[in-house]
Amino acid sequence: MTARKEDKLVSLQQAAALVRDGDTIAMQGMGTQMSPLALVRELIRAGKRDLQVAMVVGGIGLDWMIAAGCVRKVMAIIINLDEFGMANNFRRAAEAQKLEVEEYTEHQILTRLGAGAMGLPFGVSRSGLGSDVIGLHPDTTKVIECPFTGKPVIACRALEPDVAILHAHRADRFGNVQFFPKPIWTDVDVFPRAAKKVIVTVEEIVENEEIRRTPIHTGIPYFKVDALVHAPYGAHPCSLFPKYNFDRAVFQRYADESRTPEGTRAFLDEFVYGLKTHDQYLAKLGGTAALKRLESWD
Amino acid sequence: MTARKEDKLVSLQQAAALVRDGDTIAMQGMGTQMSPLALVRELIRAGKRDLQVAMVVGGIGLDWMIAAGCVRKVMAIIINLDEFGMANNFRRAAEAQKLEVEEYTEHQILTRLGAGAMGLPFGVSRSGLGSDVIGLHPDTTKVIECPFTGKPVIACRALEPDVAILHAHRADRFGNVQFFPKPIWTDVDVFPRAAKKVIVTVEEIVENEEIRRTPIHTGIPYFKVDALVHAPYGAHPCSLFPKYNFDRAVFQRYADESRTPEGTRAFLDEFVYGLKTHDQYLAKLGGTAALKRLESWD
Amino acid sequence: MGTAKEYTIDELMVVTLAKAFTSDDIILNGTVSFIPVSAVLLARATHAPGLTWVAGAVGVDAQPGSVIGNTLDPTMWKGCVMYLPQYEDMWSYVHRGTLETFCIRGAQIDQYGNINNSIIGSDYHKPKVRLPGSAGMGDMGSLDKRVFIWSTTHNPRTFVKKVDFRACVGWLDGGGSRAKLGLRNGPQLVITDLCVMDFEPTSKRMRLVSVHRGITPKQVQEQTAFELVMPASVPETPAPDAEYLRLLREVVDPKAMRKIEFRGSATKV
Amino acid sequence: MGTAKEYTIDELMVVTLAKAFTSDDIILNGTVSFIPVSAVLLARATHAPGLTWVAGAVGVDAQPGSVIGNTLDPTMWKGCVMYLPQYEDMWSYVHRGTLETFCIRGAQIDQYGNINNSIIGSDYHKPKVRLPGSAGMGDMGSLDKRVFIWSTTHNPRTFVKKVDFRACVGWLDGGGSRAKLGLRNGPQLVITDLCVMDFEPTSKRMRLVSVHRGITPKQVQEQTAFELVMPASVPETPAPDAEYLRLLREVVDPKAMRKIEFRGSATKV
Repeated sequence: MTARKEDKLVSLQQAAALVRDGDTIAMQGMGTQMSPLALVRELIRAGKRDLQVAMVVGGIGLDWMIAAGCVRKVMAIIINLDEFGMANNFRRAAEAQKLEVEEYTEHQILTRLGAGAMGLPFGVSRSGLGSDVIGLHPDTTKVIECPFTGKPVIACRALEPDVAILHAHRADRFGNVQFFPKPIWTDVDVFPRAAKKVIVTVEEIVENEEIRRTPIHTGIPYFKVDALVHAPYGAHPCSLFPKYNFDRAVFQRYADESRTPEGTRAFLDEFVYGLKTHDQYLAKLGGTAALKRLESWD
Repeated sequence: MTARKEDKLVSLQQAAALVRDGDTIAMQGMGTQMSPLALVRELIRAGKRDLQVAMVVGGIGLDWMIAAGCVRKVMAIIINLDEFGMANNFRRAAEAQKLEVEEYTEHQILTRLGAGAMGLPFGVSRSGLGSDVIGLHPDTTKVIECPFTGKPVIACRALEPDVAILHAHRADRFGNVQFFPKPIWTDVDVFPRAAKKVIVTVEEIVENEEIRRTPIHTGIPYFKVDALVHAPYGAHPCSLFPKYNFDRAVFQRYADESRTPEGTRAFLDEFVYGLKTHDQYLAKLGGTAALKRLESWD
Repeated sequence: MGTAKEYTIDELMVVTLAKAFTSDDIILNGTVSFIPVSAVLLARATHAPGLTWVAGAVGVDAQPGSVIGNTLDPTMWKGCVMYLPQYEDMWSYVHRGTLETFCIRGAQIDQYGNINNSIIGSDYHKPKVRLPGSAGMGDMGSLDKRVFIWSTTHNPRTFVKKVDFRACVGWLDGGGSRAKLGLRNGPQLVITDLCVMDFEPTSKRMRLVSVHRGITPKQVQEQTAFELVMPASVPETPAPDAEYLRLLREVVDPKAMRKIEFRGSATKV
Repeated sequence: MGTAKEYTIDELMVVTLAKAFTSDDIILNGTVSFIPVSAVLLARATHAPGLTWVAGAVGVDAQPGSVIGNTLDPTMWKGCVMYLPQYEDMWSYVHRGTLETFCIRGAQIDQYGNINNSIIGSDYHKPKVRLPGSAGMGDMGSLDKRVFIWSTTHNPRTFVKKVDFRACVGWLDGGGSRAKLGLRNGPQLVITDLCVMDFEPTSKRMRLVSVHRGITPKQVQEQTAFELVMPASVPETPAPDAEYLRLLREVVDPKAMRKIEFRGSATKV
């Protein structure tokens, strides 16, 4: 989809409505960093089903979505809570065979998305040669020979997600999205280019003039953004470097409570289902003033 | 080559000595922009021979090198002087069959260099399908079928140049190279990653601490840089946005004089052979104070 | 809005091209493209304020005010919202079809809109004339672009029956040959110093649409080495609106950089 | 420099790994890698000042002072000279072999240094235990890295004869099988809570190098499900130098974040 230069600012609810049951979603995130979790909570409340989620590193948001029954398939390289341990709902769902797990090496899934971004039917990688990851999904990764040297490489089939969802530092209303620093992580770099629709939540909405004063920080141009949501601390409990760190207390609590399905349910009731809006979520955490405690990085 | 964290600052002469006759050089440059022309002048004075030059857009520096007899083969998508017209020495050499011209589409040559940078034997593109560019060099570009969809794509064989030569805004002595703004052009982005050796000339040498204060601007890490040269106005007569514009007068003079081999020779005698060092070159132009006139962009 | 009585061919070409652009277009430009860039700035200042222009394929939605230096020049990025990194971002948006509109000129253009700017002669490796090279047109022809062709040298040497080297893929051999290769879009319009042409929808042969003031269809055919599809009646190219002309002359290209394009043209501007 | 009398296994592991690094190494680290990151900082503070570390695969030559948060965390990029863009820059330096050293742990490690962190069970699609996934190890195993393996759970469940799923390619089936596939380098050293091991050069089977204080070769073999190559005499792992220990405790990892790695370990630290 190509988006015109017009006001893209919508509510979290309106943005979530762009995601349809069965969609393939490319979702930004690392273990504890930069993930559009305000939007994830809204997708859960909206009761999305049968989503196919492509990530590099799946974390707390994906584990919530799996627990809430939103997800049919995950494509990722690892799913865990980083130093807080296992993603227990992912583990349980996979072991119960209620979740399809399409495991890739990092460069394989990036090559799939990169080919999608480039409008090419496939891309090539050497990553994973000789491993059992090759052969897991022959319809998307296949060993072929270089037509010049005969060397084996892995053809990775293009992946064009229906929607990319991201959280960023700031944007103007047209959807010129800025990052500080500018795209380092692959998800911020490749996901929006690969996806058909792009939804971005941001900490701050700024004037177009401010963007034109600082084009060096713009990572996604407005013509690639379909919907924009103002969601301060929208990555919480994940971090948004350099603005705020991840919330160790919430992570630890989820790591503990998610050991059982019941504990997970109680957590989701309290932090997701029990709150109708992102404002209520922030209020529950003591408001943005209280969240300033997360600004320390030591 | 992997370079250690040590002082890389050398003279123009020492840097030129890293380029050997017969080498494949990836050379930064556009019609009128950002090209390591101080180094090019030194390579000409040093009498390099049989070079194979890979560029995206070849311009004035390449035309000098061809006129001086340094070049056996060019790989590029276009070679001209932008609004100043033809690159006459390129034209004459090609018409006299004294120069091998390996013409690519832009995405093909980038895919060749990108595969080289990635350590992959080839990459794929769709650019040029149906054109006569396909078939010009079957040993480096070949139509193959996507193993998943059967769609035709162009396999582009990896190109790993022996040396990349670039001009940049500033660096510390270890070779952490910064650009303002950070790499936009493909040559600055891909060439140093694809090449075995990297030589960078810069406007300014700064302290390592200054680089650590501003990592957002660093485009090439020290471990990829083999030699660094301090050469203010080192891109002249090309521009180095945003520091200085191209020198319209010198471009026009070269465009006029290069209409004949004799005119070219006179130009090279005056601007290249007749000056032993970059300092002499700057002095000839009236010194850096006089060159401040190029700081206007209107 | 009245139409102008006095105008030059360069002005007519810019205004005619500008009118072909809409607010839905996303246009990037290459080197020595003064006519397209002037047309983009003019369209944006008039009927197509939402048009997206990526200046020199880098400066997204740039606002340089007027045509300042050369068209690939960083000066033209002024006021942009983003510096588009070329290797990944620009090329993905080009490959993927997001950046869909591109303007091309060349040394040879054939009846199906295939273009050559590489060599003149029968053997690529022994060229009679070595031209600068295909540059971006070699990409854009195969990458599903809506291509607008302009030429300031409408004569039989430029408008040839068959290009000596097919650097830029137009409608290939006409008919369904382009679609058969899986390529979308293709050449839309040809604006020259003599006339405006498009492509007959079935055969994809070049077709005369209108002739510039003082030029006859017969003259156009004489200056074209292949047979044009010739409608029963060919109107005169509409004269530029007075306000478009004023904006072009006073705001968009006050230095008349566009006239650089007429080097080597028989048409004096 | 004297050696320390009092030290814990986590300290011994960090110092031993640090001593394996040199100023020529370019090391990038992944998630939950407190022992390797401590070892990198320690090596750089002592015998290998020129060592290049790319913190969390982003922060080139970062200088965070000490292990602050988790090892993929932006806090660790502090004082770096460059934020390495992942998609193109990091992966090209990894694919190309410029970033050549990587440290890996996993749920299962076999006698040839192949590693599994994906599933336990005989059918990938019906796992008995679903593990987090292969993450970077799936790449690094095939991309010519010098791999250093660490484990804080040296027992027969971790050190298995054959991994249930070969996520990370080590020496494959031993002998020349890795080289035959065209892969350079491979696993170098295995540092566990019981011992240090390397790989016998011809067979590529895991070989005992030294045992930690109080551990016997027999105990190591009992905790290993495959037969180790056992030299005639196996020395004790050298005790850490006092200065290394001091730097580790006071400067590099004063919060002892490295102990997080011992969750689930039989070795108490």
